[in-house]
Amino acid sequence: MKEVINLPVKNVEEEEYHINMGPQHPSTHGVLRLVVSLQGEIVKSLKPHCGYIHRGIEKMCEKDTYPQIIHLTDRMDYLSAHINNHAVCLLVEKALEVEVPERVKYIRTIIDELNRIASHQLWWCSFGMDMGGLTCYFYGLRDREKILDIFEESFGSRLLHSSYTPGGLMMDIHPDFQKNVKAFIKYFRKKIRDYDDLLTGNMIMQMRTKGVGLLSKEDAISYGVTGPSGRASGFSCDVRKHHPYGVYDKVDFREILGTKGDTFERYMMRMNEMHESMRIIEQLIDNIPAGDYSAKMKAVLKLPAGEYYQRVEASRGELGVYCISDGNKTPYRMKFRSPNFSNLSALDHISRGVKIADLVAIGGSLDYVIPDIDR
Amino acid sequence: MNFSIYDFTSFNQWIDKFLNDNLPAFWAVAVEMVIIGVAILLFYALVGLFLVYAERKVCAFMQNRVGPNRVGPYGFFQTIADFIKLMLKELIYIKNADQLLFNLAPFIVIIASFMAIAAIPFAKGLHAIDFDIGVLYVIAVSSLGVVGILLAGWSSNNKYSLIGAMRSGAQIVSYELSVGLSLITIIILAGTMQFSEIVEGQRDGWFIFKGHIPAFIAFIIFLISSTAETNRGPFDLAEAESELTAGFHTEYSGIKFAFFFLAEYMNMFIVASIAATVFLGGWMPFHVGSWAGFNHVMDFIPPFVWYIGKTFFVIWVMMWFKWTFPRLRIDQLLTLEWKYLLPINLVNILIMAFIVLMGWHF
Amino acid sequence: MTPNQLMFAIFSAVIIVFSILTVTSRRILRAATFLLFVLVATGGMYFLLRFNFLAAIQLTLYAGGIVVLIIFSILLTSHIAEKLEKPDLKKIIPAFLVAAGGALITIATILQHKFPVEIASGSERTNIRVIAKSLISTEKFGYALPFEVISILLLAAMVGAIILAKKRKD
Amino acid sequence: MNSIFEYFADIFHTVKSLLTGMKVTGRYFFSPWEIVTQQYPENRKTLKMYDRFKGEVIMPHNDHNEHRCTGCGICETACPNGTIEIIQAKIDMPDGKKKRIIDRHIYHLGMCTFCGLCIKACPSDALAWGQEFEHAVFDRSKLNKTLNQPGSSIIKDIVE
Repeated sequence: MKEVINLPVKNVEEEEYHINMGPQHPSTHGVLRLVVSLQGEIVKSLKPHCGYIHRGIEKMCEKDTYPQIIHLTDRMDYLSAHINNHAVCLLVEKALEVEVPERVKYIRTIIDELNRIASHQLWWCSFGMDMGGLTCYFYGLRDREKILDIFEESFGSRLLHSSYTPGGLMMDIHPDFQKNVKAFIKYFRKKIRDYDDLLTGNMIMQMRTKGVGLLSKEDAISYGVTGPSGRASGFSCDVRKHHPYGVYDKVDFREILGTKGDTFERYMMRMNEMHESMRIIEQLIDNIPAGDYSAKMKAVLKLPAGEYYQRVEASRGELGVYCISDGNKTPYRMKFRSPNFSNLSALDHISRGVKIADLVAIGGSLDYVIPDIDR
Repeated sequence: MNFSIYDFTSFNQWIDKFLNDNLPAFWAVAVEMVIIGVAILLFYALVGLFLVYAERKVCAFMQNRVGPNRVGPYGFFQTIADFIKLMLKELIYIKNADQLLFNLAPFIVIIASFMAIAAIPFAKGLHAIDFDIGVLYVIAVSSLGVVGILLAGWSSNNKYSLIGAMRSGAQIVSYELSVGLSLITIIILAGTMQFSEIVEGQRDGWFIFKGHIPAFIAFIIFLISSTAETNRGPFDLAEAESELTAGFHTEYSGIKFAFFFLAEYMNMFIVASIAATVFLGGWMPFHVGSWAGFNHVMDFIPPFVWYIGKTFFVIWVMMWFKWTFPRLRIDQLLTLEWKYLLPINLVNILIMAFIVLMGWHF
Repeated sequence: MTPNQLMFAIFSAVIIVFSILTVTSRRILRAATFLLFVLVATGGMYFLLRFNFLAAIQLTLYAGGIVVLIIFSILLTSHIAEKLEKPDLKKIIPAFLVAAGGALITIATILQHKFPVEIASGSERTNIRVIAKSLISTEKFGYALPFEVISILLLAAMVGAIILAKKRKD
Repeated sequence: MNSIFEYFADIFHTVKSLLTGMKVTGRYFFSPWEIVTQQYPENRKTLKMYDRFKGEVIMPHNDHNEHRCTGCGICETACPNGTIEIIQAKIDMPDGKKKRIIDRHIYHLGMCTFCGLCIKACPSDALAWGQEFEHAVFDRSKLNKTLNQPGSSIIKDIVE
């Protein structure tokens, strides 16, 4: 007998189905596409699809001279633009064996740390937004403006500065720089309490993040997860400590390490890093030595033929610049080891079995910047 | 005719008499219904527009911003501009959607909220229907709105919408319990479900003060669960912006989206008015024991102003919630309801019943 | 025609039209939605009769509860493109005959009853206080015992449902 | 007993943490003087950019409509994006030699990334940063600017 009523037997609870988060989705912070396969609301697996804003920066570097490359690296991880610039500058200086003035080192370190704070502030904004607390966004941006004002006063632009050049700085810091930085730190130490009151201490947020998205130390190492995300798992990977550059060897700061590697630890890493960065700045800001703001460099920089590698601690992890020079004024090959790309690769591993809401929170805690992934 | 802003009863009777004198009975009733309908519709639209503006201003001030300030003085006409824009916007035709249900869903949502507003007393005598089951009626009608959300989510043929609808279903069905139970706590104290009698019972003190701690707990539970029932943050899982883009109304555009939008704000207004009426004395002025002078000054403020003031205070608290807290996860949402709100509520009812039995309330 | 008669006509028309649509619609969620209209219109009918309590309960339980539950389960199980198969004539005819027979019996029974022309003033009967008192009264015509029995039954059903749901997991 | 205590401790901590959060937003709600928004078109008159603000590349001219650009083209090569285009003209010098001078210094603002390499590279300090930031136009071709003003000439003391 033929069944008359063919009641559908498909059950969404049991059936696995896919949703495309992105390329246009509020929680992917850019044009990243995550193909998430779900069972009900549980994430079974996900596949990141990158490359929506691939601009060929590595290839473009091959036709640019070394000072010109600087302004391209700004546009990878635009939130830690200065730190990216620093990597290329250090690479060129290392290859040319130029000793940069002490003043430059101090200024670069201070600016890097300011940049790190600004980047973490923006991360805090967007993490709060991912969790659904929209007010966080405005508090974070409000305080970030102060840093951007400091940058603008000295270097003329707010986000992409290109103010480092191989051998030094494009221009000296503004006479008010020290005063403003000190004022900012005083201001931010007060305002960061808002952050803790609003989000860190909030029970809803803690319940949503504690024990979610666990990344073990072994996995962090094998996926190459660096920066605050890696350190949350206990992977001691701070380039500033292990391979100091700038004046990091002269300042006293803590490498903050977590143990559990869940979303909350990754959150706390960045919150603590902001405090730590402020400590570093406080130690340096009064001791900037007088001197030239740039070493004497040749008009045309030609790196001796060979291979060079330089790493720095960007705000999201270890940024490596690998360069093969054939002795010309342009590099033969330039390769960036961007932190976000490696951090993103762990997303599938740590978000299996969590809910969609947790996936968004984990994504926020990994803090990926899509232009850095796609380059 | 004796018109007074303190008592609309005689005004209403005058209209009724006027119509019945001049028209046959059937048409008198019909005209009365039309007048009430138009009045409520106007009020509905105005309050909806104002609430959208108020929400933007409130959240702006909480976020160190100015908020809308371009259209009209202090951006007061911003929502009207938005409304015109939404009216003129193209209604996107969703190819594989179930057109009938897709178009029906916003109406179900808005009709449900429209029906609920009929039973709310705005001031003395300003009351469309005074049911003897007023509170139960409002609970019953407001439970219809979820059907619209479920239909919208399913018929859009969009996975985000479907997830949003499923979340919303689980959420509203479970939080209705808490809303009902927390109202029952006060019904025990008031001894009636009729709104006019509930308000009248608060002449000598609002129920939130009369009922000691249980009434206060019931008020808090009502605030939390009604925030959840109206799908507002931090319980806005059905439209969780950062997870599901816009949840159940992802595919809606133009005026159909405006219906959802308006209904959300009106639902907020309705639950706030219920909270104001049941817990905070409705249009009753605030009186303190034997301070005759103070009480007299309070009496001078018209009842409608009292009602609107209390309602907007509750709405402001709900906005405060939304712009402070991060969103809950679906399992936490259900844990909150079934593990915390419901047991506390049940115990609370028992305590309240005990207090009423012993006559310990004021 | 009085307003009440007009409303009665509207409600009856809604009930009849949407009942037919409910059984003839081949999209299952549409059928559920039409059922919602039928139940809401029935609730309206109760309001018309001034059975306010019953009307509110009708809205809460049937429209707000059962239909939501039905829609919710349809949401979980069916896809938007699915349509029920068209039933063949062999099955329509007996179904129609059974339905018509049932309707005939009901109508015949109703017509036997003589309806009083006046609406009973009935404030006593529909008063919410009376309903509440008789619900918890232990005297004659009191419903305390059935009320408790039903609550035990519901509790048992709930426990059973939880056990069933738990079993399926492992 | 312990679990009951925990249950209520949980509620207490949650409520406390939520109230702490509400205190923050509530405080800002009642302190409108902390608003940080700049009301842009209204504050145009008082809005002052920092001295070093990189708005656009300009070529300063003095009162006699003279600039310092020799048209050497170093900025053109220094630019990573091809933003600058130098069009040279040849003029006859009094001593009979032909000399190349600048005809048009074309600056494509739409392509500029404001890296400042052209300004740094210029040997005669002819280029500088302008403070203008309202660059929005309806037509993209308006972004192609000629930096040297019509009829301008080079300041005499600039030696190539």
